[in-house]
Amino acid sequence: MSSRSEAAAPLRAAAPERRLRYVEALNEAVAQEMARDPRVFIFGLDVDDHKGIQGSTVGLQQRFGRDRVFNTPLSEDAMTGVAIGAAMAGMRPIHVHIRMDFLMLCMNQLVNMAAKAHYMYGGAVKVPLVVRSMIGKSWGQGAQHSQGLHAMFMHVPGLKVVAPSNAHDAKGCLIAAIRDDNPVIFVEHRLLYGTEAAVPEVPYATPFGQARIMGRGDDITIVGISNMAVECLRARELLSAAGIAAEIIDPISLVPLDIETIAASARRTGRLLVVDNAWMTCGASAEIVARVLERLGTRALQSVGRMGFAPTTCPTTPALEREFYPNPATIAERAHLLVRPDAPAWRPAAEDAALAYQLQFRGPF
Amino acid sequence: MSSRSEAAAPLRAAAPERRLRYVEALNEAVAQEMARDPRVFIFGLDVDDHKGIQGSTVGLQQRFGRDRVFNTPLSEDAMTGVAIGAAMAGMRPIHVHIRMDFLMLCMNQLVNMAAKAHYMYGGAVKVPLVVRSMIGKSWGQGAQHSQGLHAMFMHVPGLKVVAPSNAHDAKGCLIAAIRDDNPVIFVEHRLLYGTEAAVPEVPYATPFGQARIMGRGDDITIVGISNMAVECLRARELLSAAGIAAEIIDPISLVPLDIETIAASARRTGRLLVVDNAWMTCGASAEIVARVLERLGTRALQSVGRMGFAPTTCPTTPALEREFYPNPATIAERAHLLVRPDAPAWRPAAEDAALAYQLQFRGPF
Amino acid sequence: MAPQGDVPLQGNVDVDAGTLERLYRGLRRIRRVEEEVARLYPSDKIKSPVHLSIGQEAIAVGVCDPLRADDVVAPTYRGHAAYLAKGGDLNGMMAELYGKVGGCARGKGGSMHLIGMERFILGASAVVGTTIPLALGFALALKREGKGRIAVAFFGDGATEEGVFYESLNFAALHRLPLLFVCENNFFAIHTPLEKRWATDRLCERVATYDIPTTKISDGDVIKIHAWTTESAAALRTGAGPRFLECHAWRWREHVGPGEDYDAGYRARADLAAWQQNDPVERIGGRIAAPVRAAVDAAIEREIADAVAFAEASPFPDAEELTAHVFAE
Amino acid sequence: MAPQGDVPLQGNVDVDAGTLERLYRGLRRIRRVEEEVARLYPSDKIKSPVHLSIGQEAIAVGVCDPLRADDVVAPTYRGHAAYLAKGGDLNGMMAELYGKVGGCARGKGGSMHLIGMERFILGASAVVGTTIPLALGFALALKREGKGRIAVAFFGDGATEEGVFYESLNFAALHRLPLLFVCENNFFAIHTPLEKRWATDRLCERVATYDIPTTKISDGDVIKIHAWTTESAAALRTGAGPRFLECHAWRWREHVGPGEDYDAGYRARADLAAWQQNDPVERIGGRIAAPVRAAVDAAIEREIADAVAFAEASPFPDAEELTAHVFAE
Ligand SMILES: Cc1ncc(C[n+]2csc(CCOP(=O)(O)OP(=O)(O)O)c2C)c(N)n1
Ligand SMILES: Cc1ncc(C[n+]2csc(CCOP(=O)(O)OP(=O)(O)O)c2C)c(N)n1
Ligand SMILES: [Mg+2]
Ligand SMILES: [Mg+2]
Repeated sequence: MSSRSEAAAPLRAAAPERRLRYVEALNEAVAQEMARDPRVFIFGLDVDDHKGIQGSTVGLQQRFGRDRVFNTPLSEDAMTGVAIGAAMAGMRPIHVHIRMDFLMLCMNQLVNMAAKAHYMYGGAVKVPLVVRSMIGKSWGQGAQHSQGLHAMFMHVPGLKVVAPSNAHDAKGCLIAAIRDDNPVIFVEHRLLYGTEAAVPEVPYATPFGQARIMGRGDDITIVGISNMAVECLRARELLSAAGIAAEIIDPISLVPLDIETIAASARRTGRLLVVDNAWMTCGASAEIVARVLERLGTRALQSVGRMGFAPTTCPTTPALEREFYPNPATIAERAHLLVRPDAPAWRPAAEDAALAYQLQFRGPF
Repeated sequence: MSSRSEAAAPLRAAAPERRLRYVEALNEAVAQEMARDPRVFIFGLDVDDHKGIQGSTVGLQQRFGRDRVFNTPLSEDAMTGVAIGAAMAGMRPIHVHIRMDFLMLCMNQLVNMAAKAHYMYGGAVKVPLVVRSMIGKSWGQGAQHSQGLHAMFMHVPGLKVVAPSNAHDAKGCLIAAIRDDNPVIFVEHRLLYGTEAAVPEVPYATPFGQARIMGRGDDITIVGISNMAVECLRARELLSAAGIAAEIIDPISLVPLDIETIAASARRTGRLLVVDNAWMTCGASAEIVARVLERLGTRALQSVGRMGFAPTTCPTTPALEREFYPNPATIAERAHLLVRPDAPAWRPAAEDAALAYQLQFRGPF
Repeated sequence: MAPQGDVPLQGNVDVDAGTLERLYRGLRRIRRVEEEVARLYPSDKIKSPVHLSIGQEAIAVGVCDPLRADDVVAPTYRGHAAYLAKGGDLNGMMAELYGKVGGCARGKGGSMHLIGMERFILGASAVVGTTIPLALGFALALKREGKGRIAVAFFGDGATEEGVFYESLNFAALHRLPLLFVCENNFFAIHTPLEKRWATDRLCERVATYDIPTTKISDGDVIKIHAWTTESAAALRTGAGPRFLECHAWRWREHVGPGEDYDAGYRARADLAAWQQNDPVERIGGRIAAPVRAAVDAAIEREIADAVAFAEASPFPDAEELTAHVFAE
Repeated sequence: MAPQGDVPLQGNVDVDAGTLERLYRGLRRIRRVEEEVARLYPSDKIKSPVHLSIGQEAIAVGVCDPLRADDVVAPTYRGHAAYLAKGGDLNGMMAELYGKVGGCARGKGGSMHLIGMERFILGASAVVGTTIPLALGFALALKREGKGRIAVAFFGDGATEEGVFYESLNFAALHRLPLLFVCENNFFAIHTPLEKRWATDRLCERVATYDIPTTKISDGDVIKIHAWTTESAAALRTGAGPRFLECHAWRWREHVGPGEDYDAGYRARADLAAWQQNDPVERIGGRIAAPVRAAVDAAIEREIADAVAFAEASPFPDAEELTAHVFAE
């Protein structure tokens, strides 16, 4: 699980697992589904250029042709309508956006049409649509290239929302999203693109509504969304040095949300911390905290907490951006406070916090 | 407070209070501010036609001229940009939308520009903008004319959000919004337009971030948002028949949110129910529940609950629309369950529930 | 100046007797259905706001008659006419207006969200302009399918002010999609006249700059509309790119609801009178032999009576329907 | 076919010596500042992505030189050129790129969000097209003010595909706003050429259908751009409605970042060579007396060195700045 514990892990007898980067996993998911199902197509700004959405669409046009892999004008609103119309006609579009922030240009189509069509028309149409959208972070992305806006989509009935935190789930979720008969908002964090995980070559669908416990522990339940799942795992390492065993849960899909797994864990540990890659107000973290407490009763838990973006616009300068996001050290510190409210204040040592960044999640999946 | 208790209220010695309908209060607020401040202007689809946004803009063009009161093309996105640009130039625009659902067409301008400009430009510009938006309900408004989407705006730092529930606060909040140097999303519920309250003629600003306790009680704290505040008052009447004293709180402004008043009340009553005119997932109700429990600690409350739109698209047929919204009877039933979880199930009698609809909030303000 | 790409109509277009009768039946049927809706309205049996097309029927009928059954149309919230003209089920429409489970959207959509996928009628939207790009997406699928099917997007003059309209024109032309753009220009968006919304009325000329051939028909002549569609549809089936039609029309009644509102003062009753002079129902009806016309009329009345009876008899949806269809299974 | 409303430029436009020197200084200054930014880039001192205008300087300089100090410009995220040409503070820009509190946006905005309200430079946006209607709103305020001030909206070819562009054209023309629309057509949006994005290149013709006079300048000649702006600005100050300019240009470097990317294969180095032949910095520079030119150059180098020193010396913002400016007080 961690760089440290791994060193001690027993060698496996099985064949060496195949490892892929997150972008490669996305690419493979699309390629396999396009090969399987001629109705699948992928389009959006920059999908067919030489950079191919950081590699996630590279080679697809050569393989599947210009009719099924194509660039568009800068017209997010109409292009989303095109995707919805094509989906209603029986095709299975994947619409790619290099920043989630740009979804604000097609909210009308997503909220007023995609989310509602199946219901509003009494079941007469389906909208099997995947909207891939990237969250930016670091190096001056700033106010308009960094937003995690999944809460807005979670708010509206009729949309599914998934935010896989590793290459394995990226492939499985994208395949599941493509096969799903509903619009799925697919959230990809830019900093995850380079991360590797074991990714089986055979196509597989990661079921929505099933959270993954990424690390067991009895002292506190920490839910991490999107790349915050990874940051939470790092925090877990730091906490273990302080003798605190944190259970880390990656919900993977936010709609549907596997509240059972989260609530069961929180009931056992008695403490819940939700760490989101987004603002907290009316965010996924508010929803998870409220839903767990409604379900378990307030008295079931000793303490709850939320972390997310600072309640401010994202600044470009690294001096402030650093303070904008939760990180392993601040997560560990907060968890420590929830577990030992009366203990003296504790922070992980700076060098441990730095070391934590070497950790990558390696399963089990 | 209620039609019943009112009959017994002592006659006042003071001059009879002036009563206005909600739309008249809005109209007066705009007229007074336009007279006071030449930078104020109001525009949007249908503001200058004979219906004048249900009366709320009638007469303004005659009085202030076509330069300051004008209709627009159907171009929500650009018109919002126009409002923001004019605001940056020092004007104080009021942009009117006859349905909140249409804000989905200008989310880019509201979220990526209006909310962020002051911060992203290091304080160099201000965006004193009011966005009036109406929530529809009843009589077949359906999927795309009924949404209360305030949670999406609450989510984004830099936007203020207010949802006055009566004519008095409508006037005061609109004046405050016009004078505010920030973008304010102003939420108006269609069914409130005809309701009357005491509205002083003199201009006054209702301070944001100050909730109002609309009715005192010791057994449960019920927070009602927008017209749900009125429904909650009706539920309070019904509950009082069952011997339950509910404290009803209207937050009035959602950003900033007066969490102190809500938390203090909930701490005293030990129970919190939040009733929103919106979906619950990642909604204002989730936020209020989470924030109160973070603040007080989970153990401080015996029970919490949320009510809002059914987790579905809004249907047109009254047979289903009826089930879509919380109403005084369902609110009372839920509150009863939270207060007396072990008592036999209770529902208000149908005729009492019908009678409750005669109730209007009459202050104190 | 004639805009580039303009498609002029031949001087004297006309149609054969069979077509004439179909056109009459189509016009009269829409007129009478909507009059019936208006008549029923005060009874409170209709459960959603209605945007009547009375006076504008020629566009839907002229465009839909030449279409193949498997062609696709995307109507607007003012969509009764297009729904009916494309063969939408009248029972399903009436029950939908009644909010009954027998409605084409099971009572969940109402008048603004009619749908008839079995007749390739896309669902309408209450948000102006929203369905234009949907029709584009459908047309993209039809192009890939390669069976010569085409799509039609209907929209009002107001919708052409929304940015999505231009984005859609560009994409349709870029991909040479088999799509007819049909603008129903009734001069008003709710109560606001064109002068307050359009910088100029050079719409066709503008659309032509996308290399989309355009035509403007200002007299509401159903025969001309029919001829344009016949010719355009044939061209599109063999791979010609999209085409654009602007049709002037007059909405006889108020924007929403069953009545008239000339007393409101935003437009003149004299204009109504001029358009009524030219009423296509009467003009085409006058060219049909009286007994034939009487038989058509009678059949329409029976169909309407049946539809009303169907709607009355259909139950309201059960409470469980509330949460059905949020997600497709 | 010449589109209606086209504003032809006089055959031989030219400028006086003082203007020539100002133009040279403006061109050279932007060129050198951006070269310096590119040089510094690998040092990791620049703290946000940079979209360089190298090769496109003539548009910003030709448009901004004739403006009054109190006229307003709205640059894009590729905005260093317009910011500098309109008189934006170089120290503030450099410190902004460094993420320092002395930056024009206190380090919170970075290269994509330069602002200089004291010089009436509106803040730029990283979302393409977003600032076009903002310029409109500013122009509306200027029109009400009635002092003859005008506004300029800069945007790329890609931005003209966004619906908001057409909504903006319509509104500007409808209200006869004092606004110049300036399209910097560099043929690419990131790596995607016009052919994949534009159904036709009849952009000027399309804009003209709003009764907005249009001009297209294809050779990047700063003198022509200057002449167009001089004439257009004068017209706007006396109440003429908006005007539109499309300028061809070549982005010499990669879309974002300091380098070249001709090896990527999406465009040819030969095209670069052609545009470099025509480099306005050299063309105008060649018309300036050598000693004058040398003095100008030297002053620019000093200014740049000072700005870099300023940026280096300026501190990063304190942590408390994180939550300052969320709301205006
Ligand atoms: C995006 C949007 N903005 C505003 C409205 C409110 N509205 C409903 S109908 C209408 C007028 C539309 O005019 P037009 O497109 O000409 O169609 P018509 O009603 O004349 O058939 C408006 C503004 C809406 N439904 N959607
Ligand atoms: C609305 C939006 N869509 C997509 C992007 C991603 N993007 C950034 S720059 C760019 C190209 C814009 O091209 P153009 O307007 O021609 O300007 P140029 O970069 O050529 O100066 C794109 C697509 C964006 N920033 N905003
Ligand atoms: Mg119209
Ligand atoms: Mg470009």
